[in-house]
Amino acid sequence: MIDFASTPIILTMLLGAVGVILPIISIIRKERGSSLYAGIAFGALIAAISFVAYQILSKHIMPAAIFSKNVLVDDTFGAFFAIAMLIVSIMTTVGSFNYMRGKSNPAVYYSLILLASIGMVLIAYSTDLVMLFVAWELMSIPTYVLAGFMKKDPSSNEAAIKYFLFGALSSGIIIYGISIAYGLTGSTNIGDVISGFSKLGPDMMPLALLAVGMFIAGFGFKIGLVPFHMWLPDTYEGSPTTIAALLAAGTKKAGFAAALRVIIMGTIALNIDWAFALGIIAIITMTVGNLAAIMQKNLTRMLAYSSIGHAGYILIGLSIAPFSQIGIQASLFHILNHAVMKAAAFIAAAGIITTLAVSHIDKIRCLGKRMPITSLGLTISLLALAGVPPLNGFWSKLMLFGSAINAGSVMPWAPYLAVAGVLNSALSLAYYGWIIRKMYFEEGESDKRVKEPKSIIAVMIFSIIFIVGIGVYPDPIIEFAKSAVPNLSALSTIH
Amino acid sequence: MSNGLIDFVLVSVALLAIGIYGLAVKRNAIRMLFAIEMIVNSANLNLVAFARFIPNSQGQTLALFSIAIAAAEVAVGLALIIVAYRMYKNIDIADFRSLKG
Amino acid sequence: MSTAGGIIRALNSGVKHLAVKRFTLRYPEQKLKFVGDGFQFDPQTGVGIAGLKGRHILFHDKCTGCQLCSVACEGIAEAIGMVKVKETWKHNKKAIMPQIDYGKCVFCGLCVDACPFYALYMTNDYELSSFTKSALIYTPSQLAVKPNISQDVEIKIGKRGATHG
Amino acid sequence: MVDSIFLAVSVLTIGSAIAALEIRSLIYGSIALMLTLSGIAGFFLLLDSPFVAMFQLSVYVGAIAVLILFTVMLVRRELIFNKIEDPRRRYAGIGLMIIVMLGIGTIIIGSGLKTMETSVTTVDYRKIGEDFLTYYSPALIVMALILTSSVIGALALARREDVTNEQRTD
Amino acid sequence: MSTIAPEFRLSRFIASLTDIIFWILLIFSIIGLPLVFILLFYIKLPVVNGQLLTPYLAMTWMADPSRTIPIIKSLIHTEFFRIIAFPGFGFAALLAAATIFVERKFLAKIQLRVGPLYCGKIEGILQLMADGLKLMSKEIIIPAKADKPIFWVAPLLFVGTAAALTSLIPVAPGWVAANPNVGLLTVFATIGFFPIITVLSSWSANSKWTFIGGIRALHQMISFEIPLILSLLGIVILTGTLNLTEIVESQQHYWWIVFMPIGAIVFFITIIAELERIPFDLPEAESEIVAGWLTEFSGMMYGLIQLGTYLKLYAFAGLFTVLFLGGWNGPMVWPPFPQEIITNGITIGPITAHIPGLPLFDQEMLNGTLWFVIKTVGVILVILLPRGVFPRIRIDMLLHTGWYTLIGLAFVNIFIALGLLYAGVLGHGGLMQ
Amino acid sequence: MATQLPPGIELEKVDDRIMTLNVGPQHPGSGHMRLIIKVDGDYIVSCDPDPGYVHRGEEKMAEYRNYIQNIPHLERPVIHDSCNILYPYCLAVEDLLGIEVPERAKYIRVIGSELNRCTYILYWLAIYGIFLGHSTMFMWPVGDRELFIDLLEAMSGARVTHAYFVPGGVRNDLPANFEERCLRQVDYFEKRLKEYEDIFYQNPVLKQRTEGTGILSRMDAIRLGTTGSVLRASGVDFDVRKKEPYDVYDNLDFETQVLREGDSYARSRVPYLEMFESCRIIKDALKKMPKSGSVRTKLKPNPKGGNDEVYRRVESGRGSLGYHIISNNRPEPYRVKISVGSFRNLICIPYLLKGEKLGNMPAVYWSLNYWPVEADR
Repeated sequence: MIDFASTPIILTMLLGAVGVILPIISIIRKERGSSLYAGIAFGALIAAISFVAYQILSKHIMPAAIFSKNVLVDDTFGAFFAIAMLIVSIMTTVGSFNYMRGKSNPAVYYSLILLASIGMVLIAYSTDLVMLFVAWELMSIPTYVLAGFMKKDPSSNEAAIKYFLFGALSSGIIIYGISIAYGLTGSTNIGDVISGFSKLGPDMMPLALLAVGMFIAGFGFKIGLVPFHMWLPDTYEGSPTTIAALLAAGTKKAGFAAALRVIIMGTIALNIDWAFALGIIAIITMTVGNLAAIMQKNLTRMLAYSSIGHAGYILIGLSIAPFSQIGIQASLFHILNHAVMKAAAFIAAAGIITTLAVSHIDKIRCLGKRMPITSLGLTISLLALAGVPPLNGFWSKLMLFGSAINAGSVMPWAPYLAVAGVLNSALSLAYYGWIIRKMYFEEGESDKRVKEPKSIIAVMIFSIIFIVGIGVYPDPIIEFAKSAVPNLSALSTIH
Repeated sequence: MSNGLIDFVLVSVALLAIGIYGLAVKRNAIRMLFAIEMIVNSANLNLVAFARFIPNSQGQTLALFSIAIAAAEVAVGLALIIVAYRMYKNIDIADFRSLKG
Repeated sequence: MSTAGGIIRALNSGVKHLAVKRFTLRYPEQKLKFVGDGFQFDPQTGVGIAGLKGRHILFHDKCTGCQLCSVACEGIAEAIGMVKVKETWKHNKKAIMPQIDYGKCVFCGLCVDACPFYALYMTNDYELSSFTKSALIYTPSQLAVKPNISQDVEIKIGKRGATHG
Repeated sequence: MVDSIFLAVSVLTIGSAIAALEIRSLIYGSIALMLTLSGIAGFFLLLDSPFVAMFQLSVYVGAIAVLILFTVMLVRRELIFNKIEDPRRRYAGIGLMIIVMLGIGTIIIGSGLKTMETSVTTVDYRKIGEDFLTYYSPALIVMALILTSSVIGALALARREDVTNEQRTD
Repeated sequence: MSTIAPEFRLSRFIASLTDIIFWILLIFSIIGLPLVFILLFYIKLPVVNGQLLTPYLAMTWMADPSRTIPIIKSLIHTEFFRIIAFPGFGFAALLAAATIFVERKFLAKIQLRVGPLYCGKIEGILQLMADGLKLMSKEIIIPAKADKPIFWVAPLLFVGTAAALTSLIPVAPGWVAANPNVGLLTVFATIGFFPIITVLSSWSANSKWTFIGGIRALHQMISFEIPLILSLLGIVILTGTLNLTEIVESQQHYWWIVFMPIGAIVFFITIIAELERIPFDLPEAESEIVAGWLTEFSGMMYGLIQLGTYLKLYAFAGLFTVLFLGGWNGPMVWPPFPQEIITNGITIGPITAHIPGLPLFDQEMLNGTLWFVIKTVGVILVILLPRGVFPRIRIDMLLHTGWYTLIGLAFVNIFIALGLLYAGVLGHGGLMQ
Repeated sequence: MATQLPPGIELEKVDDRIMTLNVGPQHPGSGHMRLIIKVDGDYIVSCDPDPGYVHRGEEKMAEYRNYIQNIPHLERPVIHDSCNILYPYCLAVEDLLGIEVPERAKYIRVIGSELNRCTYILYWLAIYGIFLGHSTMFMWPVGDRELFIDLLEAMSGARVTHAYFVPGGVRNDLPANFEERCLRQVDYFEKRLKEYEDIFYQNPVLKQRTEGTGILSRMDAIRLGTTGSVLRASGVDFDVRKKEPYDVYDNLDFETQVLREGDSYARSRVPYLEMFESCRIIKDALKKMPKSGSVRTKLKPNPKGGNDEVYRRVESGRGSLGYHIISNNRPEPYRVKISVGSFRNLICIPYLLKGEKLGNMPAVYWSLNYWPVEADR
């Protein structure tokens, strides 16, 4: 039996209760305005994140564990992701204050954000395939609805249908993989599955590989790895822009959490040379994402391709994981950084779209004068995404590429990952800089200042402080990421 | 019982393949939903077959979860399809052309 | 709670009626009793005598062939035609008498009102169905027959409801 | 006896699965999908898991099939005939299907699954309930949240806001 | 003379009869008799007890109870008999037929009418047969643009599903056509088929009235399935089993209606709604939508639907009896079979017939069946009563009832059951072991 | 190629949500008319009544028949309220021809009219019951109607088409011991009527179903020109028997039943309450009636009207019913115009049904006390 006082259960109870109560309030009070629901959701998320922070600071939780006898484990790995996901959810919620004004069903919107964030948090905490799958679905199903939430907008609906079809396919593939893993080992607990995998005879090995391949494919859909990425730009462009922030910064990172829990451990147990394949995928993913991003004229679409590219960067850390502890640490750090950066960028885009109703890059000329704070936030986050030195993106990229070069002693091809990453970063600076140039250095039709939404300003200020602050003083986060890395060398001694 | 485990697993693989075929070929949103249902069902069949032959109850439990989740997924998917139909008067996703890419 | 009370009251009312006598008239076995021998008319006072407006009866010894009934019917149903009869009467020189088509007759009884000689009355006979339309045309000789009918059931009102019996 | 039943059920399942995708009328396609799902339930019965079989029937046939039929009937009658798809994509799809079938099939046939022993003991459905309430209890809570989110999400999506029910004039 | 009713002449009738008899005799003697002889020549007649089994001997055996009763007894205990005749279809159809007659007379009594009167001399007891004959002889009309395969199959599927539902009802100890371990879940799964059949048949007829009726039926069945399932969860919690026979056995001392009257009321209202009976007969509301989803059915297809409806009525009433009223449990009122007949045989005048294999049914089974039938008929009568008392309700009232009132009450019932369990009133050490 | 439409004609915009239902003429819930109903889901978007299926030209036919021969014809439109539809005709013709009606005949006419009002309302109530799916409420009124039909048959000799009222009185005197029989049956009927309360009018299911549906406000009822029970259910105290008393109604003791809600329930309850008043009138009239005397003024054969026109109206089962007769020195009337309550209540149907649920259609439609045959004449 699980301890009902553990962090994930308390988070589930808190956010779930608020998420269920919100629509009921809307039925009873018949209130059309959205601020009440946004306030409640914001309060719940703040309570949740402060609870997690309290647990971490008071050192009540155990260090990163690989598996437990329960479906959930209360460890630092989960807490790290919980912090990241909850930050993204809070940014989305605050960013939606303005976006949702006057739209229908605000209570359902915020309730679904809360439920989806429970799913994202629980994925990181789960140590059982059933729990992982169920949490995966709790993350997916609300986001299907959220992506299609603008019912009058054809593009939102199209985005949602594509997202739904690929998401449902990915969950189908995942459950097929789970079924094979269960069939081979007779258990659904990840620890039992791994130890069962390591005891398999050679005749069962192809099946185990099939299962791991299905996991990679299934999670890869959500992460946006290259052969499975075709739905992603459409969905990010079409869905409400705040929701695109949630998808890009939240669900994608939850996919990485699931991948870290399942794929890496599973493949280590199988003791196969899978790292090269992941490295290839990483290079292709980042190259495709960045090359496609250059050609985009639409701000959100460009950010979507950029997030594909960043999936490639994060994958570098995963591909060198078994030989370098620092690789996973760097991946975790970049996951947190990228979550904040991308969420900030998308919410800035949402602010631009709601106030000026433009998303084409040519239309945002002279934005620096019209919306100074939003464009400052967008600039900072874009520079951080590109990895410009004093910002947080620089440190995490540095750690990623550095670990790749470090791993060159074991894997001779690993430094090429770093080379590809640096080249791609340079490439990305081109289109990020293009946007910055449009905003600040080109003459537009008007340079009259427009009133910026307060909620967007709040998010921007928070993200500027976060990005610059971590860029200046990254040590505590790096320490935290270090403590969240599971001890993989202990794992490889199973067999 | 005279059927081996492998028979059931082979049927499940056939269903999986048919589902993938449907997803690859069909562009009608409801048909694609059918194909996804087939994939999920093939996984369920696998789970129950393994649970019968291992034997323990976890496979059946997971199958129950999977069935219920599929119901939730279908509800959301059909709602999206109905909204799409109201907008486009069509449910062929090849005809959804508001996003270029 | 008033809803539940109302539902119980309604159910109680339904169940209570299981004990009430059935009102249905079992028609072919039972036949309703009527007032008098049928509708008649007194041309002297100009007032009719109450009774059922059923099939007519024609008194051949009183009919003069004056066609007043036929004229009265002309604007209403055109059911009455005057036909030759073989028998000869002193007061009926033309030897014509009414023949009534019950496929057309509406049983208003205005022909009875029109007859000044007490020759045409109505009777309690109302079972006139036939397989053919031609069988519904009653010749003067058929109209002269006094119907033989037994009608004996009345509405009886008792403690447990009204019945026919 | 069991073999013939197995054969019949698998022919029904796979045949109706193909029919569900290929038959022209979408209504008949849904009926064929229903048959596929019922065939899966039949497999579950063959596997001595009546609880899952009945659950499959009540959820898939009692709820999902009704939803699908309802949706198919809501979209207009002329549209239930789908367009003939591009033959090239069709051949590619058939090729993909054959690759998947042969690839996974050879892996499975080559693996040790065929030596897996048949055990006479079956799992009682009470064990499933025990599992639900002990080991998987957090998953059950999350499951409840999933169903809630799908219900409120589907309602928010499918409800029409342009038609109000208060059309009265006075 | 008129052509509609030709005159009857006895002489012509007798002439035609003799004509037919002559031809039958001629054909039989020319073709039939040689065939019989050829067959008898080639077939090897079996030898039983040292005697050649000639047709004559076989016929004498058929009249000998000491030989036929064991055969009948072995037949009774086959699966075939159970499914077709006793606890299965035949029994259910018989009770359903009786229900139709009772309903008509009962309703007529409330409405101060007479009801069926002429057919079958005694209060119109054969009216149902006459109606069935009429339906069978009527033409089946299929709308021109109907979807014919579905339109044809839907009534058959409806009857089949209803019959499947009846086969799950345990009638007496050990007497049930199908006894799955997860019986209650099977009941839910079977009920789930009705909405699909309804909506498919309504769609296939290609008529607006049937479609509106079918959609209404769909709404009604789907929204009442949830309280139906929830109202029975209390029993499942308290008994810890899904098997219907075990649920009946758990009620030897107390019926569940004593502890869970709210659940019983909710279940009762939901079965009225699932059966589409007044006041929940919106799918067939004749003043609004002609006859709802039955509009286009005619002839024997309509008859099949009616048969299915009444089988469903029996099945739900039986379910209510099994779940809440203790099923076959009741004091022993059936007289025991006299022992002398088994040992000494029956003495009729000078002849004493020794009949092995008696009695055909044991006393418990007959007593159980008696109590089951009495309770079920009582439930059916209570189901029929609202038809005479209430008007039809509206769709929004129906959905409000289903989603708010009944689901809320069902949850109250579940909490009552849990409370009884944790308070120790029931379960281990409580009133029932 | 789309065909060119003539100018001014537009095709209706196709919306697949809107479904057009033809309720009638071959529909169990329509009567002899058609309601073209457009529904959006279960809500009625528009309702277009299409009467005229049973138009017989009674008004034109009346111009070719003399004043007596018109009697069996003019009662045809409402055969189950045939005394009341003849009543204003007789009053008008009496005015035209200058005929005095004997006192006893006036009382007999009032009794006949009230008995017939009860049969009409019972018939209407029976159909209202079966429209709402309450089959007992169909059987009981139809059975109890038999009491009045028997009384009317004893009076006039016919069960439905009485042809009993004539200009100058009634056609025949009451039969012997009619008073006693009538009192007995009316008393029993009043007892039966009280039974209707429990099973129908106080039934919570019926109340929920009809209360608040199809509300016709007081001003709307007056503005739309409704009459009869529809008007009285909306809170307007108007009854021809009280406001313009004819024959002996001013001598009799009765009240007008008025309800204020104006919904279907009130509209269905006003006729029910009026049946009690009818019973009261019958009993009072039987008491006050002269025990003997002439019942019919003898007319000349083929009477001719002067150059005159007359309008008289009475309160029928469906509201005020008036005859406007013009004569020009001939045995036949020059023009007969019948103003009926049904046709005046018909205008409410599109007004009340718009936005209503389809399930309320029968409840609202039949509560309007509309008889298609009378409206078509």
